[in-house]
Amino acid sequence: MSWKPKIVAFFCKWCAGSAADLAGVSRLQYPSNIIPIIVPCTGRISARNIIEAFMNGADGVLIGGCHTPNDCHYLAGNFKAFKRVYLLKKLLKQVGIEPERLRIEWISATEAKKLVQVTNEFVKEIKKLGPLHRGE
Amino acid sequence: MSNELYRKIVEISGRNPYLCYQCGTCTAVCPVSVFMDVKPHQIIRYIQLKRIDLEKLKSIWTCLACMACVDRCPRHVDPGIIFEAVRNLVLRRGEDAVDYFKLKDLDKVPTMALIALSRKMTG
Amino acid sequence: MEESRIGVFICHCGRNIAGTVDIKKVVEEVKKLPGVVYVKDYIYMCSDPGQKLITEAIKREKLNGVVVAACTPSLHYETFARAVEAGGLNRFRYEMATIREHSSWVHFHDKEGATEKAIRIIAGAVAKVSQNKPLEPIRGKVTKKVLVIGGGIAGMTAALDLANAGIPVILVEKSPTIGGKMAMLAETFPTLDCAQCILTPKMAEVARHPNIKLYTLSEVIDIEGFVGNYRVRILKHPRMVDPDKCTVCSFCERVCPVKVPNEFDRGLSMRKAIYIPFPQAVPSAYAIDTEHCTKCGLCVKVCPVKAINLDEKEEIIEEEVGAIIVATGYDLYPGERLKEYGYGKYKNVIDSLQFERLLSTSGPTGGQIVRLSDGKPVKDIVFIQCAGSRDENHLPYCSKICCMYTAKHALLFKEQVPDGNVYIFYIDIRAAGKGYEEFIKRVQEEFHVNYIRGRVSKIYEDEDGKLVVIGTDTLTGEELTIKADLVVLALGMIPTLDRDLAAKLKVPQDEYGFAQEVHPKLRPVEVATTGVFVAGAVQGPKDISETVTQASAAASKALQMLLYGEITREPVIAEVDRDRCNGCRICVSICPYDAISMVDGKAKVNELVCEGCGACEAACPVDAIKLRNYTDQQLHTVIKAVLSR
Amino acid sequence: MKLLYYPGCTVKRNAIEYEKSSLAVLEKIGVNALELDKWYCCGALYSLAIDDLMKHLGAVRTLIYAQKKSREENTRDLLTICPMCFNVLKRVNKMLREEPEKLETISSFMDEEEPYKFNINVVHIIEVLNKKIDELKKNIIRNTGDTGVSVYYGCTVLRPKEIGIDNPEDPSIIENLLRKLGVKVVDNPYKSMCCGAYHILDKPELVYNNSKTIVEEAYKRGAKVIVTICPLCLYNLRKTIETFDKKVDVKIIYLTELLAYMLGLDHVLDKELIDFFNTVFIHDTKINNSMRREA
Repeated sequence: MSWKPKIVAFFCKWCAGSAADLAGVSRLQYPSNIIPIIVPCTGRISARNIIEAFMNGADGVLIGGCHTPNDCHYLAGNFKAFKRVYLLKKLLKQVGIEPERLRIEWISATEAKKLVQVTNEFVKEIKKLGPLHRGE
Repeated sequence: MSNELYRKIVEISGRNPYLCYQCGTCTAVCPVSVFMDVKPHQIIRYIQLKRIDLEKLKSIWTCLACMACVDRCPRHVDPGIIFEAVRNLVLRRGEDAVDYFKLKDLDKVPTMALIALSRKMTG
Repeated sequence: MEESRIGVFICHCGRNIAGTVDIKKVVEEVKKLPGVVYVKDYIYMCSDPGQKLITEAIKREKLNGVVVAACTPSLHYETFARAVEAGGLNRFRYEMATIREHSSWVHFHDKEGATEKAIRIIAGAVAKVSQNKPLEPIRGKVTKKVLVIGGGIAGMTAALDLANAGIPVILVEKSPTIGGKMAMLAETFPTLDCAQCILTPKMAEVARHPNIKLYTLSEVIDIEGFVGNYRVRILKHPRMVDPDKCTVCSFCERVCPVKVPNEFDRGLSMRKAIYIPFPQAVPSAYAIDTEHCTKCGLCVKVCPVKAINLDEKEEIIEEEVGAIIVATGYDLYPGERLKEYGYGKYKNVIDSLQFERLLSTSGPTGGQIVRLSDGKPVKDIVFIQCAGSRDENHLPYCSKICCMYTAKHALLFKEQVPDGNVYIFYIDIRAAGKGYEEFIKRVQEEFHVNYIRGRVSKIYEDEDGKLVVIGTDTLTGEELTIKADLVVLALGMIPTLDRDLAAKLKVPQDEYGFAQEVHPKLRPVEVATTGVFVAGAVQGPKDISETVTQASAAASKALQMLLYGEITREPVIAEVDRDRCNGCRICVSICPYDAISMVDGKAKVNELVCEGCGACEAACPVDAIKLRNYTDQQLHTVIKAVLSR
Repeated sequence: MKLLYYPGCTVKRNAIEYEKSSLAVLEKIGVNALELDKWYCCGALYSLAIDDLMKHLGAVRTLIYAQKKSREENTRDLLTICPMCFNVLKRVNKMLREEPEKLETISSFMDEEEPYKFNINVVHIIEVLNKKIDELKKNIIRNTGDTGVSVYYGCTVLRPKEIGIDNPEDPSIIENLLRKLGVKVVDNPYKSMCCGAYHILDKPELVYNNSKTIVEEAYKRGAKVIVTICPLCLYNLRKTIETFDKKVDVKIIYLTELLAYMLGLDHVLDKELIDFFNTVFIHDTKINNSMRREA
């Protein structure tokens, strides 16, 4: 059996989360490896949440939020998430996890196609990187 | 054919002719538009329609790239830059737009004129 | 915490879910999840019998948590929440697992993967609900009073609507009179009503309304509090003339030695340092321009009613209000930035509001259209539309009203100068509105106005003092030179919303500075901060009728909130574990709503202000602040649950 | 004040008087212009095609050479007097800064040169004169009385606006400078309209048409002198006057020639030109003396 990566997707409920709903309504198809966890805002996602995901078996973490600058329902949660991801990527590199395993994207509620495209790309990328070795 | 020309124009200029709403600012500010049979905004229109007949768009050679239209274009279509792309299309086929034997007062005119003209008309 | 007794209800959604997801397998796997005591699948869970399944199971199985695995919560969250409540369970002890939109519909070529994913999604929901706390909606009191900022036609309309409904209104206006830009206009399109004639009765009504408290020469300097309970501080600049005593006898004005350009005439006339902007001003009283007054005291001496006090100081007033309406209006784009048109360089190049003043019978020329350079009559006039609008170098947007007012200008000019020549340079004529197209048609048909589809490249003055307008007619492709006596620029609209004030009100601004509404179609007068509403051109370019419509809408939204008497809010907000909080204030700085304050060295969340984004929890270094039902602990259980197996 | 100086072809061949007067004026006001001992053709016209990087090579090489010099001489400003050179060098410099990946491609065509580190700042003599206005004022010994002087900018120091030294629609930097020096300036609405430039070679009638408007507008408003900062503009305007049926009494000169005259730097001016200046500018010695006293 070929290896299937596990990917956690934190989607904000206003933009990327709605896009995921729309992808469903439009019957767009994408790989089933991505498991969505819906949060109120990408600004809610802490560095620890992301690390927990990697620690618990995720091979990749995707964050989907609202477009900058003005789309965030909570004014600037997307900027906060962006900054955290930016810093966390540096940290991941230091501890030997490829920073490409973490990705943040702005996907508006109408951009179901973008969600699918990003998902496809990301799954491909993670497949290329292979399973995340967690010191077993 | 026209589609291919259109694609090249966009590629060389980096501008989007579809943004043009035909306001005519380029023609109004062009210092040499009176010497053009097809006016700057009309050239952009032909390109927008993908009806690109290089023979018909000859007035691009009258354009001096003075940048007046580029500075004022309200949609950043920047006709002056698109014209350069059209000129390049012709030049890259190896066709020159100047006959050096017909130039006047070559000995008296400042050198910069000859260099500039060569740059525009022979690539 | 009591032991979890979670029931999971799996919907087939006909074949929508069951056609792809192996329901039998899901049921089996879900049964194994920790805390799950009951699993039931059904063909249509949202149907009456389906809902009954949930209600009855809660009672029968003594469930303390429910997961409905079906479609997206935006569709049926409320449906199942009611079923859960009917079973006697708090709705926050229920979650939906979206296995249709997020699994069966998007993976129907991968039945195995879809089934697997559905199980993971349900596992996540089960993990979350097992730690969800039951919550009750938060209720708060409302102060039945509204602050309206801006006394133009938008602010006045909103204030009157509210006042007539019995709500007290504080109306704050920064200039000495209300009336706004509309007071400067001559006639208004498309009906050609005289602006003053329809405006001044409204101004008088505002002035005498018992429910409206008017503060002119005032500005809002500080806003504290939250929806329903705002405390505002208003800075009242000294008027130095007691409006109750002033009889507008004008003695003071006659003796005042200081002359400055009159802003009401947009600099086309001069006024004194003691002045009344226009005769019908409200309040009907003089005011002293403190910036220019030399305090010579001549006016004090001549005032027959002793209304002038040059020692009057500014004053700070505090008011409590429940809602705020922002109606600060617009300004014209600075014409000086359009160097090509010579605005500011040549006297006879003017803007559209200056032309309104020339047309107005109360204006600097008594309604006579003349050349400003020498007072000679105007025979040839050029109007330039989109002066600054629809231009990436200036204002990328359409200012919306210029097409109409330019047509009106042309008509009013032709009425005064029937043998005059009018040229209008335009790009497109936008006349969408009741009676608008007909108006344009009339201007063309009856008044023979020359509409020129094209642009102007430059304008300069020749030796005879005529303006040389050089442009192009795009339809003929020909160059055009017109000698004109007057050129009127239809300058675009820019919002007047001070960044400081916007920040204090937490009104988001779009890239141009206009107030950003929550939704352009469905919630056009609300902004992200609950309890703050916008009206008029501050939200986007608008004509008078639209402004009035929006002002009434804003008033009715405010009224809705105030008349209900209390506000209810979602309880999914942040809360602080005071034992853990070390008072670092990171959450205070990160909160976009200023909902967190420090009380006794520890963070405290204002329940009525918090919108529940959770940014504070993500930032808290000691895990002291939590977003209810989205705590880190919960998220980590969810992460583990969706990744296990 | 020390500057690196890039002359360009025309200044060395057809506009020697422009260079002479410019350098003399700069020297007088304490600006040391160090001519690069190695420079390349700027290309005269900036290529607008985004894929045509080769055409920027000469300009890039010049910038790199200036960068070397800038370390020795401890100045980063590269002075130009020819507006076309200014235009090309400044635009290439800006393009490299904004799109460093293009510099990479261009660099692959060059083996010898050191990498360009965006160290150079391209300036035009007008900007330098404007900065040194007080020095100019101090050194003036002749004024120009009531004689109208009109300015013709041409386009290349103004456009595109991102690199221009003033607003291209209504520039005033040179007029303001002259006004501060007591010159009676005559406005010309066509002061930034293109004269026709290189079309003098292949479409002279176009140049005559545009230049005629420029000259006539200035003349109508009472200008006796039109100052320019471009050898080609100067040539075109002069050539156009020759085609007039009716002689117009207006002379086209370089701005720096006028300044040299006002500063008394007669050794860099032709005798003929000095004679012309002496006749056209009727001096008021009183003002002259008082200005000298002030200085």
